[in-house]
Amino acid sequence: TELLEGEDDPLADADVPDEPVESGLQTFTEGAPSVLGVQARYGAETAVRRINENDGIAGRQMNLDVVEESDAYLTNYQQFVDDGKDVTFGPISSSGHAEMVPEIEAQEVINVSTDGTVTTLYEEDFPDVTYSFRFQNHDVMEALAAVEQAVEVLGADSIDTYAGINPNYAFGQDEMELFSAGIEQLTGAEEVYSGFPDLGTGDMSTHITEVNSEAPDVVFSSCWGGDATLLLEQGHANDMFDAIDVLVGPVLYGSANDLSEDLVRGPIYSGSRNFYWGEPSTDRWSPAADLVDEVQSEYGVVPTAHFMSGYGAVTAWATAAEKAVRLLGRWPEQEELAMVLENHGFFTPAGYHTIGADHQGYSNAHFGELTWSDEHDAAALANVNVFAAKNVSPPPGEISADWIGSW
Amino acid sequence: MLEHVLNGLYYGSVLFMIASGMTIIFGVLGILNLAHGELYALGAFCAFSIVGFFAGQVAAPTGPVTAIVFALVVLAGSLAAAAVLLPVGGALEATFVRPIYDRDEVYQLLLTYGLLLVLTDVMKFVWGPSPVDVGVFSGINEIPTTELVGFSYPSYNVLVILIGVAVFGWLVWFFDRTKTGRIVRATAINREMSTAIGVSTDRMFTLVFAIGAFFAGFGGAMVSIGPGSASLGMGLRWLVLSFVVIVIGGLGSLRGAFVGALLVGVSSRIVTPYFPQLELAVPFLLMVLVLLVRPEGLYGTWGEIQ
Amino acid sequence: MSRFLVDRDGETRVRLSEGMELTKTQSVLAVVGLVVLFAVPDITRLTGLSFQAIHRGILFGLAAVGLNLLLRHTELVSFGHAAFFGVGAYGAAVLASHFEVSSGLLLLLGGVLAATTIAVLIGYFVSGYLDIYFALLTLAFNQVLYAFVLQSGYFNYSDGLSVRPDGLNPPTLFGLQWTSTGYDLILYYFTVVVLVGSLLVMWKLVNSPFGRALDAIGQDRTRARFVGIPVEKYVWIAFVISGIYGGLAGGLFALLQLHVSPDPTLYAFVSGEILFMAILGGFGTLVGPVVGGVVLVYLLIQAPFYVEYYNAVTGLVLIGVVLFLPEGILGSVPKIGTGLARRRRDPGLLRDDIAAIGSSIRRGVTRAVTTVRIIVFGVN
Amino acid sequence: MSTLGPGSDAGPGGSDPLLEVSNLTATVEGFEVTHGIDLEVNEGEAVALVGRNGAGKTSTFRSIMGLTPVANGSIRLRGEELLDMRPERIPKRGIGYQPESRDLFTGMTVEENFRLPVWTAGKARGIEDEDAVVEDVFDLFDELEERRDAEVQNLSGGQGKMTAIGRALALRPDLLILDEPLEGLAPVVVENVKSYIREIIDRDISVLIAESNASHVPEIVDRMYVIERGEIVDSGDPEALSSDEEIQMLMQGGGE
Amino acid sequence: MLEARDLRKEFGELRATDDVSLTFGETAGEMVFIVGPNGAGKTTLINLLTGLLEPDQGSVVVHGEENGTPVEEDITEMAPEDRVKQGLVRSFQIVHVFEEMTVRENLRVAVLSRHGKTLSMRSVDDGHEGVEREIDHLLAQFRLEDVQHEVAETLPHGDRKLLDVAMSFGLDPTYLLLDEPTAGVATREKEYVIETIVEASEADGVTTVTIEHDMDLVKEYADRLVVLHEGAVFREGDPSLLETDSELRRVLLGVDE
Ligand SMILES: Nc1ncnc2c1ncn2[C@@H]1O[C@H](COP(=O)(O)OP(=O)(O)OP(=O)(O)O)[C@@H](O)[C@H]1O
Ligand SMILES: Nc1ncnc2c1ncn2[C@@H]1O[C@H](COP(=O)(O)OP(=O)(O)OP(=O)(O)O)[C@@H](O)[C@H]1O
Ligand SMILES: [Mg+2]
Ligand SMILES: [Mg+2]
Repeated sequence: TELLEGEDDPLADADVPDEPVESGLQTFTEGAPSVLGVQARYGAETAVRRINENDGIAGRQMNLDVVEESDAYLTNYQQFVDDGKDVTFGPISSSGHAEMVPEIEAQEVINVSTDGTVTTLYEEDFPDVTYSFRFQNHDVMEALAAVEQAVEVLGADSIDTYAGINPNYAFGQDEMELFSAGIEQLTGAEEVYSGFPDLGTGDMSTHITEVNSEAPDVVFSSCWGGDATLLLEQGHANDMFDAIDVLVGPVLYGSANDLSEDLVRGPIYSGSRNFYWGEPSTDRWSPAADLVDEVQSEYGVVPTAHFMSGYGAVTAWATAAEKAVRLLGRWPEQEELAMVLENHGFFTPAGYHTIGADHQGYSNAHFGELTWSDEHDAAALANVNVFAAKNVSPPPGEISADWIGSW
Repeated sequence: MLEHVLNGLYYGSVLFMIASGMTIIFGVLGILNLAHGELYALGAFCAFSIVGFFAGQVAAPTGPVTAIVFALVVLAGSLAAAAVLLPVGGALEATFVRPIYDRDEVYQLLLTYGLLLVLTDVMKFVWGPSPVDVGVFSGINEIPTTELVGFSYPSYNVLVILIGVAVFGWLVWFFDRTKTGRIVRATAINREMSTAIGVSTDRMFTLVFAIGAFFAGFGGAMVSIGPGSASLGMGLRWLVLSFVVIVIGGLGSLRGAFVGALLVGVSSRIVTPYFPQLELAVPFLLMVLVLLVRPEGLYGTWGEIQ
Repeated sequence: MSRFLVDRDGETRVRLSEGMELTKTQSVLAVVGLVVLFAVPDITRLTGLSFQAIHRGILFGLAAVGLNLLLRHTELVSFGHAAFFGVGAYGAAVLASHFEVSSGLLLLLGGVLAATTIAVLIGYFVSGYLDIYFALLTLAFNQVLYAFVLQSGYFNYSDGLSVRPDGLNPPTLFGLQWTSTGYDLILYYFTVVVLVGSLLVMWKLVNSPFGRALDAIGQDRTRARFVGIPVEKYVWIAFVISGIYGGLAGGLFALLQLHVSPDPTLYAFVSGEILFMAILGGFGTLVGPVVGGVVLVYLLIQAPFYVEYYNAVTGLVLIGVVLFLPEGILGSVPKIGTGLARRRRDPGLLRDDIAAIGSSIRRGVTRAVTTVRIIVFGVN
Repeated sequence: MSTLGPGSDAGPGGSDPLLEVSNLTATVEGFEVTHGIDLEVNEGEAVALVGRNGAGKTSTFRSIMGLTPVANGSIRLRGEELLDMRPERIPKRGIGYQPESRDLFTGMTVEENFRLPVWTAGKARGIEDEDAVVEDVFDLFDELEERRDAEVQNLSGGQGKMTAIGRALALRPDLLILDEPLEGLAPVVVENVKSYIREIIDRDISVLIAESNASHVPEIVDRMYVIERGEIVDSGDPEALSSDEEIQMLMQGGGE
Repeated sequence: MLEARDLRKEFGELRATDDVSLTFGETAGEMVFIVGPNGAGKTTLINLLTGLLEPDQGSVVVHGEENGTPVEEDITEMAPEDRVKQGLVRSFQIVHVFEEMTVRENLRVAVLSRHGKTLSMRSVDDGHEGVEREIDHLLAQFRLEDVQHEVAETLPHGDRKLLDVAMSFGLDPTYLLLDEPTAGVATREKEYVIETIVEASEADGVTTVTIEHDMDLVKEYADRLVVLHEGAVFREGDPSLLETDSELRRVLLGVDE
C-alpha cells in the first residue's frame, strides 16, 4: 500500500480483526457554514476512499458515517460512541470542540477534531489530555501568517495603521486579537478600526464604509464562507481596495469555489491553513499530484483548506493506527493509539504534518495572492510564501500570547 | 455619515420587502407566518437559478448602456424568481393554512414552524446543502450612479433603495386605491360580512398569502443578486428581524412596516461603527424602547387586528 | 374509604394530598409514566435509543412546563423563555468556571437564582402587554440578553463556559465526585425527582385560587381587574414562576452538558422550540409539555443520524400533529382512546377513517391545484 | 326606473315564492339552534320574523346567508337551492343582508362601504353604473350625504344602522334581510328608520325583518312569523297576531 | 358617599363626559338611575368612576368617616382593582365574564377575590367552605342553579348578563354601578335582577347606580334620577320628572308636546 513499502511486512502477521473500522464525522453539512463542512466531509471521504482502495489500515477497511453537527456536539459524539465507533472526527465549531474535550477523555474514544480553533483550548484549558486531538494547525498560525504576509508585501516600515473586519463570535474575536498582537509587535502599527459584523450577515457595508474613511494600510479579516464572498463583493463595490494597501484574510480562500474572477482582483492575500496547491510541490508524489483532479471529477469543486482538515484528521489517525499495529503486532487499544498519535508525523497532499505533544497539529503555513485559475474555474493562490511552523506557532507547551510578546 | 445613512436605507429597504409580506399576511389573515423566512430564502434560491439563466443570455456589461440593459435583465429575472412564490404561497395557504384558521393561534405557530422545516429540506433537495450565489452584483454596479450621488457608492444599493420605495408605493397604491386592494382590506376587517357581500374569502386569503410570499421572495432575490448569497437557514435571521420591524411599526400597518424597516436599518448602521458591540442588539433595543413608549407600535392598526 | 381513596362524582379517586386527586385511569397512567421515567436508562441500554437525547428532552420539557403556565392559564405566548433557560445555565456555568463552586446543587441554585432575577426584571416590563406584543417583547428581551452574552468576554463570547469547576471533572453531586457514567445516571435520577416535584408543584398551583385567578386573567383581563385581581402583578408573579422553571431546567442542562454556550441555550429559536414543545405535547395538559419536549428534542437531535432530510421529517411530524391531533400529543390521548374503543367495537369505522383521510388529502390536492391554476393562468 | 329596483335576472314572478325555507335545522358549535323552520317570502312582500332573545332569528338569517352550518332542510331562492352554493354566491343571487351588530367595514368611509358590494357583486347583479347606485342609496338616506367621507366607526348608532342597510341595498337585491334594524336605537331614530324601510318596500324589493319587539312590526310588514325556541309557533297577519294575548306574553321578554 | 367632581373625558373632538359633578349614596342604600339617549355618555361616566378610563380633568372622591370625623379620599389615580377592594364594583353593558369557566367557577373567582384568597395555594376544590356557601347563595339569588355547571360562553345572552351582575354582587359592594343590567334579559328574569338590587340596597345599604333604558322600571324603582345628554348632566331629581318635564320628554323619548 501507499502507507508502507518493504518486503518483510510486520503488518501481514499482525493480529488484526477482520471487520472494518467504524468511524464517524460530525461537521456542518448544510446552510452557510457548509462551505467549510462540506469540504471537510469531502476531504474525510476522500481519505477513507484512498485508504480502502489501498487495502485499508493494516488490512482493515474503514467506514465513515457523517452527521450534521448543528449544536448537538456532545450528543453526537455520545451517539457515535454508543454506536461503537472506533474513532470520531470533527467538529468544526470551536465551542463544540471545547465542550467535547472532557467528554472525550471520559468516554476514551479518540476524537480528532478537524478545526475547533479555540486558541487556549490545548494551551491552558486542557494541557494534559489523552484522547482528544486537533488536526488543525495551531490557529495562532493563521493570524500570524497573515501578519508575516502583510509585512512581506508592504514591509514593516510602511505599515502604520491596520483595521479588522471579523465575524462576531469567539473565532473572529480571537483571530483579531492575535493579529493585533502580532502586527503591533512587528511593526508598531496602530489599530484604526475593528468591526464585527454578525456571522452570516447580509450586509457589511457599514464596516467597509468605516474602513474606507480610515484608509488603513492593512485590513485583516477572518471572515469565511458567505461572509468572505460578501466582504469581497461589497469591498469592490465600495472601492475599498483603492482605499487600503492590502487585505489579508486567512480563510478567504475557503470560498475558492464561490468566488468569481472579478472578486479576486486587488491586493488580496489568503492561504494559511494546509495549503497544497502548487506549494508544497506536488509533481513527485502521486497522492498529491492527483488530488485536485480527483476531487474535481468526484465532487465538481476544488479542494480548499477545510478539505484538508477532513483529509488530514482521518489520515493522522489512520497512519498512527497502522504505525501502532506495526509496533505492537496487534490492533492497538484506544490508549495505545492515542500515545502513538502524540508526536506522530505524516504526509498529506498539503505537506508534512506533526501532531504535537500538546495534541494539536503543526505544519508549514502558506500565504499567497488571491488569483483566478482558468484551468480549474475557481480562485487560486499565486506567489505563495511558506512560513515555517516554528515561526508562526508557539512551541508546544507555551502560551501564544506570551510567545508573541517575546517576538 | 451620509454614507452610513445610505447603507441604512439600503439595509432597511431589503428588510421592508420581507417584512411587508409578513405584515400583509398577518394583517389580513391573522397568521404569524414563521415560514416567511423560508419563502424569502426560496426567492433567493430561485433567483440564483432564474437570474443565472437570464444573465447567461446577455453579455457581461462593458459600458453604461450595456450595464443598464444587464440590470434590467437581472431585475426581470428577480421578478420572475419572485413570481415562482405566487403559486407556492397560494398552494401552501390552500393546503396547510386554510384548515386551521379557526384553531387556537398557537397551532398556527406550530404548523408554520413545521412548514419552515419542510421548506428548508425542499430547498436542500433542489439546490443542495451549500450556499449558492449568482454573482451578478458587480455587473449591476457598472451602472454609473456614483456620479449622481456625488461620491463612490455602489449603484446596486441605490437601486435597491429605489425598488424598496417603489414596492412601498405599489403596496400602498394597491391596498388604498385599487378595488381588489379595498376588497382585501374589507375582508381583513370583517370576514363574514365580506362573504355576505359576495367576496370569496378563501380566494382573497390565498391571494394575500401569495402576494406576501411574492414580496418575501422578491426580497430574497434582491439579497441573492446582491452581495449576499442564498443558503439554507438564511431565512431565520430575517424572520426575527421582520417581527421586530412590524412590531415597531405597528401590527398590520404597511406604513409602519416601511418606517420601522428604515428606522431599524438606519439606526443599526449609524450605531454600529461607534458601538460595534451593539450591532446585534440594536433592533431589539429599539423595539423595546418603542414599545415602552408606544405599546401599539408607531402606527395604529390596519385590518382586524386590534 | 381510606385516607388515599375518595369518592367524587360517583368515581373512586386516588387522593395524593388535600385537593390532589387522580381518577383511576389517571393513576394508572401516572404510575406507568413514573416507571418509564425511572427505567429510561435501562430502556435506552436495551433498545439503542439515545439516553442523552431523552435526558435533554426532559429538561427542555421542564422549561416548557413553566412556559405552559403562561400559555395555558394567562393565555400569553412567550417567545422569550430561552432567556431563563439560558440564564439558568449560565448562572451555573459562571459559578463553576469563575468561582470554582464545585457542588452541583449549589450551581443549580445559582442558576435558578440568576434566572429568577432576570424573570423579575423582564416580567416587570412585559406583564402589561398582550398577544403578539407580549410575544415579541419577550423575544426582544431574549435577544438583547443573547447579544449581551455573545459580546461579553466574561461569558467567553460564543465559545461559552465550561461547567467543570476544576477544569476537567464534573461538579460533585450530593458531596461526591462521580465517574462519568455514574454522574450521568445520578444526574438523570435527580432530574426525574426534580421533574416530578415540579409537576406536583405546578399541579398544586394551577388548582389553587391563584391558578384560577390566572385563568381569569387569561380569559378576560377587564373582568379580572373588576373582580379585584391586580392583573399586572399576578401576571408578573406567574412570569417569574415560569421563569424559575426555565432556570431550573437550564441549570440542570448546564450540569448535563457541562459546557454552556449561547446558541443552544439562549438564542431566540430555543425559545421557539420550548414553545413548540408545549404546543406539540398538548398545552392544555400538565404533562404534555414534557412529552412534547422529549419528542421534539429527540427528533431534532436523532433524526440526522437516520435520514438525510431530517428537517422535513420533523416538520411533517409537527404538521401531522396539528392537522390530526388537534389537542397536541397528550391532549389528544383521551379522544384517541375513545376513538379506538369505538373502532374496536365497530371495525367498519376504520374503513370510513381511511376514506376520510383519503378524501381530505384529495381535497387538499385539488384545492392546491386549483389555486395554482388560478394564480398561474388566471382562470378557474 | 330606479337603479335600486330588483336586479336584471328577476324571474317571471309566477306562483313560486321568492324565498322558501323548509324544515331548516341549523347548528352552532354542535348545538341545534333551530328545529325545522319553515318560512316563505313572496315577491314584493315584507315579512317579519318575531321572537324573543335567543329564539333563533339571527341563526335562521345566518343560515340563509350561508354563515351558519345547516344540518338539515332546504333554502331555495326562486327554486334554486342555496345550500349547495358557496356562501359568497348567495349575495350575488340577490340577497342583501344587514347583520344584527353593525359589522361595518371600519377604517373605510361610508361611501366606500356602499361601493364595496358593487365591486364584489355588481357584475352578477347587472349593475352598469356604479355611481348611480351609490347616489341612489345616498338619496334614500339623505342624512348620510354629509357624512359621506366619514369613517364609519365615527358614526352615531343610527347613522351606522343606516349605513349597514344602505350597504345591503347597494347590491340591488331582490330580497333584503334586516336583522333587528331598530334595536338599540333611541325612539326618535326608530321612527326615521321605520319610514326608510317602508320606502324600500315601495321600491319592489322584498324584505325579511327580524324583530324582538313586536310593537313596531305591524306598521312595516304584510305578514309575520312568530319564532320560539328555534321553532315557528305561529304566522299570519301582523295586526291580529300582535294583539293576540298569548303572543304578547311570549314577546314580553323582548329586548329594549 | 361617592362623588364625581368636574369629570371630563374627550375622545378626539368628542366630549363624551362634559364636566359632570354628581354624588351618590348621600343616604346609604340609595337607588340612582342614570338615563339618556344613545351616546349620551352614560357608560363613559361609569368607566371614569370605576377606573376603566382616566379622566382628562376632574376627580373621583370617596367620602367616609373616621372616628366620627368625615374624611375624603381622592381615588382618581387608584387602580380599578383597588377601587373594587374599597367596595366600588361594577357590571358591564357588553358582558364580561370568564368565557371558558362554568357559572360556578366564575362566581368562585369573584368570591375568592373578595376574601383576598387569590394568592392562596390551597386547592380550590377543598376547604373553602365559606366561599362555596356564598356561591350557593348567589346562585339561588339569581336563579342560576340550573346552569351552574354550564360553561359561560354557551349560555344564552340573558343568563350571561345575569352572571355578570351576580359576579358584581359576589364582591360585596358598597357602591354598585350597573350598566344596563336588564338589557337583553327576559321579562321574568328582569324582575329578579331588579329585586336583587332592591334587596341589596335595602338590607345591606348598598348604594346602586343603574343605567337603564326601560322607563317603566325607572319610574317604579328609582329614588333619584340622573339624566345625561351630550355628555353633561341634563336633569337630576325625582323620577316624576319623566312625566312633568316636557323638555326632558322631547330629548329622551322623542315626544313633542
Ligand atoms: N356560539 C354559540 N354557542 C352555543 N350556543 C349559541 C352560540 N351562538 C348562539 N347560540 C344559541 O343559539 C340560540 C339562537 O340564537 P340566535 O342568535 O339565533 O337568537 P335570536 O333570536 O337572534 O336572539 P336575539 O334577539 O338575542 O338576537 C340561542 O339559544 C343561543 O344561546
Ligand atoms: N373609546 C372611545 N373612543 C371614541 N369614542 C368613544 C369611545 N367610547 C365612547 N365613545 C363615544 O362617546 C360617546 C358616549 O358613549 P357612551 O358609551 O358613554 O354612551 P352611552 O350613553 O352609554 O350610550 P348607550 O346607551 O348607547 O350605551 C359616544 O358618542 C361614543 O361613540
Ligand atoms: Mg339575533
Ligand atoms: Mg352605554
